[in-house]
Amino acid sequence: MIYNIPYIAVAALILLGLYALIFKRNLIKMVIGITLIESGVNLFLITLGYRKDSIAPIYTSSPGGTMAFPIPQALTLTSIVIGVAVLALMLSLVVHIYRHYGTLDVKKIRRLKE
Amino acid sequence: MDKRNIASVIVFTIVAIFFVISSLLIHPFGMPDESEMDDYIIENTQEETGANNGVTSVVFDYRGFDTLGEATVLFTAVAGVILIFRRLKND
Amino acid sequence: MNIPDYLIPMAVAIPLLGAFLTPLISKINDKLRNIFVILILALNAVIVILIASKIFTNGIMTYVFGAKDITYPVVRILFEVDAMSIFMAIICSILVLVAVIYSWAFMKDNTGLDKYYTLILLLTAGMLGMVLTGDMFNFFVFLEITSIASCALIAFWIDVDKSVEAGFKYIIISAMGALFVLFAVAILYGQYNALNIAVLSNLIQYSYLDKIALVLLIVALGMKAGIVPMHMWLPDSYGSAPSSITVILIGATLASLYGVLRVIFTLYGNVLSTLVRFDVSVNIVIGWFIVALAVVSIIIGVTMALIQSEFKRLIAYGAVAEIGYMLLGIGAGIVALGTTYGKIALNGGIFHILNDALDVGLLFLVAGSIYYATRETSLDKLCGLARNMKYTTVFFIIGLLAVSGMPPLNGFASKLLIYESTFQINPILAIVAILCSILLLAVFVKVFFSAFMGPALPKYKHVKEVPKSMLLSMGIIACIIVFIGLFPDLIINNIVEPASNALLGYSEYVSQVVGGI
Amino acid sequence: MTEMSRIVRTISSIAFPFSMIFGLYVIAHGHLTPGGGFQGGAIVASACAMILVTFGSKWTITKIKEKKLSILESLGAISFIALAFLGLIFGAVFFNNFLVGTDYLFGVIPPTGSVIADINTGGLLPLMNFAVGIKVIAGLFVIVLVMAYATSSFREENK
Repeated sequence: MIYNIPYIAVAALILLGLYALIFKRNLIKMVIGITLIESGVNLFLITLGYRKDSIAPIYTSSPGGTMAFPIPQALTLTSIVIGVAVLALMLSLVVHIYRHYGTLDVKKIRRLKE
Repeated sequence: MDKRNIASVIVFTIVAIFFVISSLLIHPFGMPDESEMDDYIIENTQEETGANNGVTSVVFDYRGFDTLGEATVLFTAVAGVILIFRRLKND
Repeated sequence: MNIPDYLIPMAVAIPLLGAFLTPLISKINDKLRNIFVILILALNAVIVILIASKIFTNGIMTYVFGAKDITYPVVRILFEVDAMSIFMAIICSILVLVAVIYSWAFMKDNTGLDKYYTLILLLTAGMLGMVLTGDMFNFFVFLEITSIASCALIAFWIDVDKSVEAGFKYIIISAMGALFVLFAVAILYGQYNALNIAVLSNLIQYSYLDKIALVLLIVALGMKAGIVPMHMWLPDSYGSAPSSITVILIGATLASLYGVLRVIFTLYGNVLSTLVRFDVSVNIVIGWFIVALAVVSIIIGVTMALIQSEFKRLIAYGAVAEIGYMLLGIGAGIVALGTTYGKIALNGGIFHILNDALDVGLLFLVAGSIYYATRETSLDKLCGLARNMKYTTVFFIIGLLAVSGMPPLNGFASKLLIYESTFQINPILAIVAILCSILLLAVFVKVFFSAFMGPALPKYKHVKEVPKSMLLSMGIIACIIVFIGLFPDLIINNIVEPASNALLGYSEYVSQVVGGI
Repeated sequence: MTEMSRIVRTISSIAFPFSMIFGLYVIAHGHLTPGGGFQGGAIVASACAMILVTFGSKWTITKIKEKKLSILESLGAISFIALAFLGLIFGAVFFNNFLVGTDYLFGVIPPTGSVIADINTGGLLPLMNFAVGIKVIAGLFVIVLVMAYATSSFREENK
């Protein structure tokens, strides 16, 4: 059980993010929720690739020994950059929503009703 | 408004259960069951790609197309941000 | 004709290269840029059709990035293209080409057009990458490209508060969906240490984790495909985006639907056809689940369309109902897996993907033309437009007859297949489907009489017919609709049948990579 | 954004070249040590963002226009995809690392096992690192610059 602490951290991060996304009324907090979920998923990916007592998969002056998985690290790198891109777009839309409505409260800006 | 809240609570609970169960059921930390694909890369990165850094060899060689996609995502975001903050009237 | 293998990555690389070049070319001249974009997309359509001609005769093609052959274990990214993928690729490239031709006149007065065209090319690359790839993580990357590009394009009219809000809603939904997909990919990777769809499909055990991954993938991709109850974003984004973008968004939505199909039929194909749990085989459970979603989508789509007063939102709810029809056919095909009428249902569902894209696309283009001519979106204020806009009226009639499944147009051909096969499974399903189809016809006929017929209002006296490029693009789609309506068997036998065989023949898909199971 | 106090400006202009050099080092040694085009690009872009924060977006946008950065980004992306196309031309496969084992440019294959870093290894990878590095520097900086400039001009409109 003690070995699974990183996974518990993953679950906690994702749940916090989902909580912020679903129950918070402020748009910025919703954006923070998305980024929290994203960090949770990234942590999950990188955790999957760890082997006990392993070193980074780099041969330059390496001390030798088992190496951690390189693929999850590459995938996490990709996922982080994608997260930055999504975050930039979300924040620029939030700026525009604030310009139009003068508020960030999600209940006050629902103009797209039937 | 109450109905909406109840629905959100239900959705939250179901999704939460999914994530918690999957983080409990996956292999213990530091002891992956399968390692065929990653061992192949660790063994062959120097011969096949000439790079000492295994992660770079994955990023730019073995999964180079992903990196093209990733660069494209950044390009898309830049285009999107510039489009959103553009001037609306021609000078 | 000899068709080289390297055309497959070109289908994605050419739009990408075009997208990277567009900012430089628009420095020179705006007209040159428009021609350049149209040429790139036309070239891309030609490439897709060349690949298709080879695949419909020879079967699955694979392409390995960075090495000549597949090495084991499969570390490199593969493109694995079967008839279903190339079927979707054809739909996407037709829609994008039409939308770009339409944009020439439609978007002429706007600023920021260089980024607009760049994003269209990126969106094309994203959609084609989604449908052609054979790697789960690569699928996720292209899913993100598609959603980011379409989000920025939905919010194109940034001074309109509705479109900003729709764009924000869309990006939240798609970011969450993409993260679910990534989590599912991570679960599969952690268990089997593989990312390739064929390899994973060969290894999958249907453990608890696999079930969670399946549910996450279906929920996330279904959310992006606009299936009820996750359809909330769809009318907003379809209604608020420029019409040319809405047409491309249909392609993006269908690419997500393709993801659902690929996950069910190929990734879990092994499980679907063989596994029996608690005396009920898995395909019955998944199949009825999809049929239930489909019926709900049809009913909600049609009833919500009845009460809309805005033209594009009305068509968007019609699109939700049409997605329901596709799912009805596909779900019935999964329930009756292995029987002849199950095959017919699957054919009907897949054929309806093509027909829906064309019909709904045509209707959105008509709505855009009306907006272009009158600057009005509310149906209550439009009246008597048929006098001044003859061609547009004709196109609208074609679109409304096709979308509500009237003979002799293409919607009828696919809906007939769905009706007759679902009747075999449960007559109630067929009756609901037919009734909703009639209601959809009623909705659109009401629109037709209120907007196009009636007295000529003085404020629409000076309304002119839309420019030629817009008529041309609507004409292209209308011609394809009429052609498919006249010769449905030709399309079914040559394109739809191979696609449904490809979906069902998961063992072939797997053996292309794994080498015999 | 308005500019910050003189102390902050002086310190950041001293720190700027060092962070720039460090970022370029991370890009150049991407195939040998931890790092690569994305990471190094992010470091250089943060150095630029530091200048943006301390000197204000008004001043920065007079020094470098967002259109130029956008073109720089396109050039980085084009060179990256062009390297992929070179693989198709010389190695017959898209994304083929055809330089490995040719002894030209970066083509030397290092001995297996733990080795001292050799810069001329890796084939196409260092070149791709540079292409992606340029792209990421320009891309991240242009996002920050455009957002900062646009929000500060909105604020002025509201006043």
